[in-house]
Amino acid sequence: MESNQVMKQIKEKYQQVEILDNHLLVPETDIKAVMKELRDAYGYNVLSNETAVDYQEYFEVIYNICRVPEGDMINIKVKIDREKAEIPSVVDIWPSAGWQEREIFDLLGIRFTDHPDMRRILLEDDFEGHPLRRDFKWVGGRD
Amino acid sequence: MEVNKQSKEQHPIETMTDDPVIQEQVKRTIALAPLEKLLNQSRAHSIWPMTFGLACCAIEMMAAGGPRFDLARFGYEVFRPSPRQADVMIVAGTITKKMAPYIKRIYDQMPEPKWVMAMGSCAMSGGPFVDSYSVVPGTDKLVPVDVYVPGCPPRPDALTQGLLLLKDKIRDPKVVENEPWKAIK
Amino acid sequence: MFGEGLIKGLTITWKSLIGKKITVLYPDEIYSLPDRFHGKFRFDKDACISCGMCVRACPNKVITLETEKVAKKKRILKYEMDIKYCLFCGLCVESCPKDALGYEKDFEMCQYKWEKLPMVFVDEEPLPAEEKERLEEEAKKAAEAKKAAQEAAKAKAAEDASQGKEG
Amino acid sequence: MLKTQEFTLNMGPQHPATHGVFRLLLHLDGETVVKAEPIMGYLHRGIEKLAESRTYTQVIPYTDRLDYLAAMLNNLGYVQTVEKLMGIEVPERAEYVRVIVSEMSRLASHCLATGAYALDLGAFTGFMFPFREREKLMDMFEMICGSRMTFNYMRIGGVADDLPEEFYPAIKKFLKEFPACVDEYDGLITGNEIFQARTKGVSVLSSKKAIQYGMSGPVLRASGINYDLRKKRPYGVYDKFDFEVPVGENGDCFDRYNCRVLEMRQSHRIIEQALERLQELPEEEPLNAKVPKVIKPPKGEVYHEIEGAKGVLGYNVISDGTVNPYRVHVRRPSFINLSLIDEMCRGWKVADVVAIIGSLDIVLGEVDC
Amino acid sequence: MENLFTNLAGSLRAALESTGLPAILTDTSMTMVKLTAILVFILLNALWLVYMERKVAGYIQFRPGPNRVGPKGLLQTTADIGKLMSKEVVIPKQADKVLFLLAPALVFAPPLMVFAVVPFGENMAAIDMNIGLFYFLAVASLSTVIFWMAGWSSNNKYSLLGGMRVVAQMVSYELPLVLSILGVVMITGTLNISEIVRSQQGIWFIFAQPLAFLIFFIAGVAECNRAPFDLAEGESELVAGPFTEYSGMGFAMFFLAEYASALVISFMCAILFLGGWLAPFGMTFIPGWIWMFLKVYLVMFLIMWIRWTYPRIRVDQLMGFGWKVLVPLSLANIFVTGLVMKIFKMLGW
Repeated sequence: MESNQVMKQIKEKYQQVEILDNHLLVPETDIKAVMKELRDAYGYNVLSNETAVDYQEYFEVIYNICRVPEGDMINIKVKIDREKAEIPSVVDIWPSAGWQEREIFDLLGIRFTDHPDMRRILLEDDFEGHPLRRDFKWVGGRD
Repeated sequence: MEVNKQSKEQHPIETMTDDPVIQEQVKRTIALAPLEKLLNQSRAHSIWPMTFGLACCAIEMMAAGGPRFDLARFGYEVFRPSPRQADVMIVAGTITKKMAPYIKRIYDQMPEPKWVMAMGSCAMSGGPFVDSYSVVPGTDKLVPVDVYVPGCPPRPDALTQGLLLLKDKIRDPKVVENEPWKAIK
Repeated sequence: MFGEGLIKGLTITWKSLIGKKITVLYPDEIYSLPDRFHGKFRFDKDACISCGMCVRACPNKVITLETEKVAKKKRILKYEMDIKYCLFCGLCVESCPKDALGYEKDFEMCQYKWEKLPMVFVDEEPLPAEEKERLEEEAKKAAEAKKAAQEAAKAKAAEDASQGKEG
Repeated sequence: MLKTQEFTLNMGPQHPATHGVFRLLLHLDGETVVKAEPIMGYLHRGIEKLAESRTYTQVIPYTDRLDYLAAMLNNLGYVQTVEKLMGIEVPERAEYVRVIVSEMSRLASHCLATGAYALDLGAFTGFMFPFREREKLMDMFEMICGSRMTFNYMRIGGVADDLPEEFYPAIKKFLKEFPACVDEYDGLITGNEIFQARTKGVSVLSSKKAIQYGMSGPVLRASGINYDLRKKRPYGVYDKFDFEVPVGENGDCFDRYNCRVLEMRQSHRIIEQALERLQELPEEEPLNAKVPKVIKPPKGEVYHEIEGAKGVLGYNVISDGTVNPYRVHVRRPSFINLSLIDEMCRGWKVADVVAIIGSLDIVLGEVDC
Repeated sequence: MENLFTNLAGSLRAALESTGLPAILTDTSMTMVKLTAILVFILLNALWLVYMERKVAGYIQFRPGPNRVGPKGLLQTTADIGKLMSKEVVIPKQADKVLFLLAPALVFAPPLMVFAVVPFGENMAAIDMNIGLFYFLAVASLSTVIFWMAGWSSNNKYSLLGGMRVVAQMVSYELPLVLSILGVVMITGTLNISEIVRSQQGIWFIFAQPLAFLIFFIAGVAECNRAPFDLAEGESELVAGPFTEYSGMGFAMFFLAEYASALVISFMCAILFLGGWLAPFGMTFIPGWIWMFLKVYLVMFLIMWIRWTYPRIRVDQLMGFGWKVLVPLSLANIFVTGLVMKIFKMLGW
């Protein structure tokens, strides 16, 4: 089943979903439902990559999900408000999201609700601020 | 021999001589008696590096111990994992702020006389990642460094040249003043 | 049989025991470096037109270049490569239009002292003020002389043309 | 009353067997591991933040330093992503050169993985044999691009320089000798009963769990799943080569190790075929694509994956039309392959923890990015 | 040349007696001279073995090994020992000082005590005890306690684990070591080492008892903590085992004691199974003690060759291999030897 047919079917099912140039823009509210359906109904069994981007006014979380061993891939985006920075975690659907979400929290400060172990993973625990935000101030080491 | 932490006031040696090399050696509690000169010969010929690989330079350090650029010819191939038995700490790779306290602690755990070599741009000055938020810009912000080996990563022969420079420095601390020895004329 | 793999391991190490050694005896014999080797930098002061391409191409702002304008001709004051930040990636050498920057077949840059690490190729003082004026006049005189020579040549060319037409 | 107490051992950031600065806090009951808590970030240099203030070409040397054992594959992944973003069509000659150089980099990475694994289990000579091949590969890399490990060889639209003349005899000689060397590794390490006793059946990873936790590369294929991006989603010219994908049966440490050794033989076949095709190409075929001096991709976002040495290596490049990329995210296989270390170490001995970390073949430059 | 040393000793004894000292004094001074000679010989050998190991390791790995310090690298180990002597001795804070400093001092004692009874050639044993073999086994198992002292007293988790592993390993490999020697003792009927060597005149015991030799060799390698059984100081797991915390001369003593105990094992292999100073195929123009020396270095080379070829075995496999494989095999070997001796006695040989 080609990925754009899958996207069309998802669009009929969930109205607020839009299809950008090969991305599926899903609102925050029914992200869990879409993801669960992708995995169960369409057999997308691996969350290959999950990352987030800071667009100054809002955050955008990007999921790249693929089917092993067939190999086709579908990309899903979610826009979330910058201050609240809260999104339900997909760890219970794909366990591989566990560490990637911790890394996103560590570097961008997006909190994933009902994530089993929401702690920093790369930086030390008392590091203040989240580096990959565009408004992160730091002083380089060049003397 | 506990290294005593002098206060800011004048160290007696500074009144006696102003040669920086001698001051530094004395402050590192190494007596320059003739016996030391003899022991320095044996120290120079058996420098045991400590496996302290952080990043890409560690792979080149392993290659230096490998069959092609053999450190064993000089007797330096005994990479001791425990700081107690090591003489030189070759800092090979990027020092991050999370790793800095460990480097200082391991340096303190090494018995005197001990030396430090900064291998690669990252260890010397933070190198390619000097503008990053989590990188310590250089080993000499943490521990006194004896030999700098530039390169990113430096060739294993460059590391061998660094070790030979360290050998000359152990044998005669005054060699620091003039041009370092080079094999390629 | 249980020991079969173990015996095979021993035969392999026996062959390598009496096999050929592949060590490059570094201080006595130097490994022949290939031509594209990224090692010590070579800077050719006259070829450089101090356009600053290399300064912009470097990912880590390693090169500092200072120039001074004397009689409409740029003169390099300071060209310093701070190799303690260098990646040895070769983007600067690639970007130089005049091939003024290159590599030598030499990797031995170890130093004892922190201050001796940066490679300083050119380090001259800016010319004092009166020196600069003197050079300016010379340049102006040379420019007028050249212009005069050009008019003379044009005038001569115009004459030949007119003669050619009458003849 | 005799009471046993749990005992925490710190396989600290500076430890000979952890392939760099990776710390594992082991809660031990005697010798068996009760809980293994990984602590990382000791080599987190913030490459993604640095990439935001560099131009597209200046980011290439930074991708070398992610997985510094197979730097060419990192270059390939990043450069192909930006080409997809700009819609550049790379000519055939550059594609074949890229395939040869990437497969050589995969060989160098697998050589070191095999050697480091033997060293972790105590066979010091088993470490030296693959190093001999790795030195030959590094010599050839030095001929091609001037440095042994951090190549910075690929450019957007092609490669920095064509293959030099003295490279062809060197690669032919290497290709002739390589199969015999891999047989030597098999004889010395794979066939060794002590090595098999130390690795067979240790920390079996079921295929279901491997898929759930997003494993990839030799770790996934050792659990019996035939998933290799060069076959499943071919990129560049990989669909023109015929090679098999070695797949293990029971997903234990031995299979993860053996998959790498078998993959070395397959990479050897790919290089041979690519070299033939490269030399058949007509002379006037251009090396690189036409690329503007200053690279300014249109506004947009691309996520592109290739088969790295450790697993699926993905680059997510977002451009906002300026000269610097707006955001570069790297999907690092070592980081994701490591997420199951806690469950894989439970119930095994301290000596096995070393074997498990070695079999996952992690590189800390890539784990901490 | 054959009995160069015995004549030397004889003339020295004659010189001492001529000075009219009481008999008891000459005897003690004679044994003192013999023991110091042996001590010097063993220490020199330990130094030389370190150099030999690094050269053999180098040659196996396509690299020449130490060759720049002194002529062909011979002074490399002296430089190492010189440097280790001048290193600062670091005593961890909560370490048990007495045990911590006692362990390296004692670690050299058991291997050296064994050499008092080992014959280097035809009646060249310092003290020719008639229960020499029993003495060897008793003393050889002393070093277990010393490693455990080092492991326990340096108050470091890695050394504690290393110490426990050493005790487990040495205790469980003591048994096959003893049982495999029993076969030899049954054939010779005596515990006197020189007698054992003399009774190998006809046939070396390696051919009479091949299985016993194999078990003895494997148990001996495991006894002195050398690969593939070097669990105690397996670098990649336990950093440096019981002597992680030792620096300077403390570490040098452990470093050399390992080679001294390997020397003990190779001497015993040569004596019990390779016919000590008996020349093979009657080539007696080379003196006996040189043959002994060659056999010892052959076994030593075998130990080093094995170290640089095989990976390390795991703790529970080590125990399983020791108890489930070596002990039953050695018991079977004793049973078979008894049976064969019975048959030989019946046939009247």
